[in-house]
Amino acid sequence: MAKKKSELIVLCCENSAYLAAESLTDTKIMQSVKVVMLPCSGRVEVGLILKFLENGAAGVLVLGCPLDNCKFVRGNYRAQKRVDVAMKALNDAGVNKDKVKIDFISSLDTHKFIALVKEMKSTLF
Amino acid sequence: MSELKAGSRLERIFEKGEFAITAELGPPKSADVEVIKTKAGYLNGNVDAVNITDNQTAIVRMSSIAAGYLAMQEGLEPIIQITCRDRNRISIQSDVLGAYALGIKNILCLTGDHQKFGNHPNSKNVFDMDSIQLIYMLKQMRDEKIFACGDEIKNSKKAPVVEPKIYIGGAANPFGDPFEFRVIRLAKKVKAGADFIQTQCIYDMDRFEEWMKQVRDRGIHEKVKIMAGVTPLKSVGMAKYMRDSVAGLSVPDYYIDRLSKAEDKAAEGIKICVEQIQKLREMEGIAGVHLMAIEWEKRVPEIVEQAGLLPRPEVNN
Amino acid sequence: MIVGEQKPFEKVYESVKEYKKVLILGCGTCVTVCMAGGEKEVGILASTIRLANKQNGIRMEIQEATVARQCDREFFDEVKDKINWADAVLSMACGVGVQFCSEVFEGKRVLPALNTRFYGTTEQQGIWSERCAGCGDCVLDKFGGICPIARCSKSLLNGPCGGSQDGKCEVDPDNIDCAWQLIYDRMKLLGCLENLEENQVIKDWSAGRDGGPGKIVREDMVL
Amino acid sequence: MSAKTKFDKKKVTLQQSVLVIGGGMAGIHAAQELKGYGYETTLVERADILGGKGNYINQRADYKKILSGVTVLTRSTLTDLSGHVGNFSATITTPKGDKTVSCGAVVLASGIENKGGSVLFDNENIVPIAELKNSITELTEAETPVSVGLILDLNIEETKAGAEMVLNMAMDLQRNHNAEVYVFCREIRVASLELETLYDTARDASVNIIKYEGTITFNTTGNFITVAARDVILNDSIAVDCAKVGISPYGLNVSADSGLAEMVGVNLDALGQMQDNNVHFFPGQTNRPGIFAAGSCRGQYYAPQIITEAKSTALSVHSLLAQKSLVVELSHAVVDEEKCALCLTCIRSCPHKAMVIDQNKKVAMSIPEVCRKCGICVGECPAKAIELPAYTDDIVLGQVG
Repeated sequence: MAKKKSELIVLCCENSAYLAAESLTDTKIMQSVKVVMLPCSGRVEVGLILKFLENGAAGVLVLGCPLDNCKFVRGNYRAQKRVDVAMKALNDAGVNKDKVKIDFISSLDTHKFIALVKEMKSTLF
Repeated sequence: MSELKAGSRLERIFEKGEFAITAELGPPKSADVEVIKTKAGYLNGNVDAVNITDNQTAIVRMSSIAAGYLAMQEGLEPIIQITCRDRNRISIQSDVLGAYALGIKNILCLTGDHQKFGNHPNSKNVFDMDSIQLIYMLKQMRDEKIFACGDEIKNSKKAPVVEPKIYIGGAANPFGDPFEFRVIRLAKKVKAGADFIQTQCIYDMDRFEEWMKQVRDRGIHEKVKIMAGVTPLKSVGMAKYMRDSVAGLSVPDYYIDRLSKAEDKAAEGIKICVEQIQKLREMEGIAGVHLMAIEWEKRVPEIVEQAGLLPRPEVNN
Repeated sequence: MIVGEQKPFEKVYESVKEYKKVLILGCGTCVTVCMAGGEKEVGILASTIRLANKQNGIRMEIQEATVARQCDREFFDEVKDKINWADAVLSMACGVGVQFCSEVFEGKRVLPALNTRFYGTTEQQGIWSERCAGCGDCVLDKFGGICPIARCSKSLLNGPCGGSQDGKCEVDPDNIDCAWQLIYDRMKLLGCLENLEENQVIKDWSAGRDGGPGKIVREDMVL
Repeated sequence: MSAKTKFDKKKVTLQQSVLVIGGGMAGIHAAQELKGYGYETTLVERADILGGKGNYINQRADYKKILSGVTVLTRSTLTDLSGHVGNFSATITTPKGDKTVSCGAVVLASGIENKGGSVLFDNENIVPIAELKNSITELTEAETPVSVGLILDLNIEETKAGAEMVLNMAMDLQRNHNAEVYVFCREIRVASLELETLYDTARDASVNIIKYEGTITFNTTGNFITVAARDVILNDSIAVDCAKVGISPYGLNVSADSGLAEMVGVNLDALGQMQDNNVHFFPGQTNRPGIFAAGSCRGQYYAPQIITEAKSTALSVHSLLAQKSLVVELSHAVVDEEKCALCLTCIRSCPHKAMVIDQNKKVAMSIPEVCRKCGICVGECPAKAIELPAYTDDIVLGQVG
């Protein structure tokens, strides 16, 4: 089957996770992974997450700044709530809700970034 | 003796200046008449009148009018409870006419527990009126001989007026919030036309006395017969349940202590109840006691006996 | 505003899954404000249905649109092509909008995606609560601006029942304030507690739902 | 990377003046510092005299000199604040009537309100733990109080960090200063191995650890404070006399002036402090650009720290205003007027108060110089009426091929 291989979308806050991702040297881990930059994890919307999945993404991993350390005070808390709603929607649709996940890392946490991506990939692929 | 409003036994007891005692009889959750007969057997001769509850706590039971009629056959005088939860003004007035026609002379007007607490929480409630408006409606029916709409109570233009002569009761909860509003609400019931009042069951005597003082300050006790509610505690569990789970009820810890230390919990519960009755009897403005022995009717005779309220006085009809 | 909330997804899906072309139609007024049926919710519901269709192997085309108000005829003009295209319209408006849409487009299947709950206010972001029961005969002047009909579980007009405890209603102490505690406190603040001693007579309910479906005709405004 | 569009720019002139609210220790030093940087500075104090709760002017007789050149308004309060970063307009109610002050930035140094039940200011022997810690390390053994009570979990359950600090401090006092130490806690958090070891070591060092429940009371008995509570382990009440009592600031049941915070649109955090914006990015700033906080209103109770912090807050103000003007890229959140139902969601949820009501059009709009382009409003808007031009849905979705 010549089907386009679906990808894990990682929605990254540009103040933390995106910087952590930029420091990656091992590119193998990034196979079938697409990093998407957001100004803040608070920009994430339920509809946006679902849209990525509808468009064929294998999963969506949202990475915000550590809780209580959002550049915009509470964007990451808001993102967490929205991810919860997206998970509920997936559940409703009969789709594995673990296709969506949120976690919080700092710009220095490249190792955590790798671990989270690895873990998510192992559940998805 | 002044002219009686309804001429019920309860009214005569009060008019004679006697300390009245009423009890409660919950109709069966079936069409089983025997339940009424058994319960009536415990109460007959030991109390002046018996409240017949109206689907209490919103659980379906035999109609209070039917059960009251049956109790009457057993020699009891019923006080029919009517709540505003299940019936609108049309239905209630119709039932009042019917009840009176069957010989029922006392009605206790209640708002009614919310259906959420009963066995049909999905039902629609009515609350066309509240208990105060219900009292007023009955008073208008009795004294002005008119229905709530203003029409005279007669079958046709030429027919005689036959109004239901009902002795009208109301309830009072001295312990609900806002506390300051409780006496106002009682006053409104009296203004609406209540002849007698039965209170929620009382454990916290100090708080009740505080409320009674407010009642006396307004002179309400001179306008209405106030019956204090008492409920014997069967067990420590029941006492704790009443304390923790019933809105507007506070059971002081010393009663719970007494019960837990007692060997025979039931006997201790009855002893406490008797002490309460004796204390209430001394209180100025209390005209009687309403004994709500919840599913414990068979112990009513000994409570009344120990409280020194037997035999019940004769009042001629 | 009219406050609604979405029906459980499975109920919505059950009602819509037999159709091949579905328009999900949001409403831009009350239900947008109460976050039940605005453009964002339209998108989320559309995506969820598409994902569910994929999962269940159902072929369905879905379009999305939101109009300013579904309770006025003119607003449907801009979406009439989409409505005509659809086998069924899944309306995310309140009950008024759903009915009006099906009235404007007779013969079109219009399905509700929301449960209409009450007339209420945004108590705070994300929390809405009932304030008015639409009884048709406003009594707020008598109760310090707090409605006992809408806010007392038993619509009592003469004071609190025995189920008022610590300012809460026994029907649901976590979520319902005792309206009569509120009224008492407000009247005390306004210095007119004595007004509460007045006996309120039995209410005329005929101006509200009990008088049959309501209708208002303003002769001067009729063109 | 996202598609980088070119945006127009807007220049916002920053007024070279600062308004400081509160004439306590923090306000005085912030004002002094700001004046030193050359800003026209107005200091507003609601009391008759400056000094605040710490009665600071008694300690600093030279405060007039400190504040020379600063306009000081006593018996005055801030009653309205409009405008945005760089251009605020404040209404100050003074005994001589209302006065309007224009300023580029505002420093809140309004102190704390006692919400009741706080014992901090009633007794000089009850102090924040941090203060106790610093003062004790400077003491000789002879000067060390004979008995010390350290109270945790007064109002809220505290963190492991608090427990760790208190246990370390208790051991230090017991071992090195020969004091009798009582640690009161509701639930000592020893959820990590290190902490558990520390707890055992403290016990071995004969630190008294009392697990209490219910309320804890403090009564003055001669030179001592009797600390009493119900001991869970003993299942009985316990009372100990302490010469000094240290309380964690979280136990103080105090809050920043919530009325002021609401008026100026500044968030209070869970502990009632004027919430810092992210301290790494914006030191000393509140959630509102151009509004800063210093002193106890932002949770600093320890005097020497208050002065240092007030100065660094002043430095933050300086680094903003010294730019003279802001060049703002017009990539701020844009509202679709047709779709906006003015549901107020964006206005309530914008962490920086950049969203306001456009009174003419009756829709929401964002203030370019305030908007930090985080996109939280975009995520919240139920009408999908808001876009962040650099991060529209299409741009975000388009980042995936």
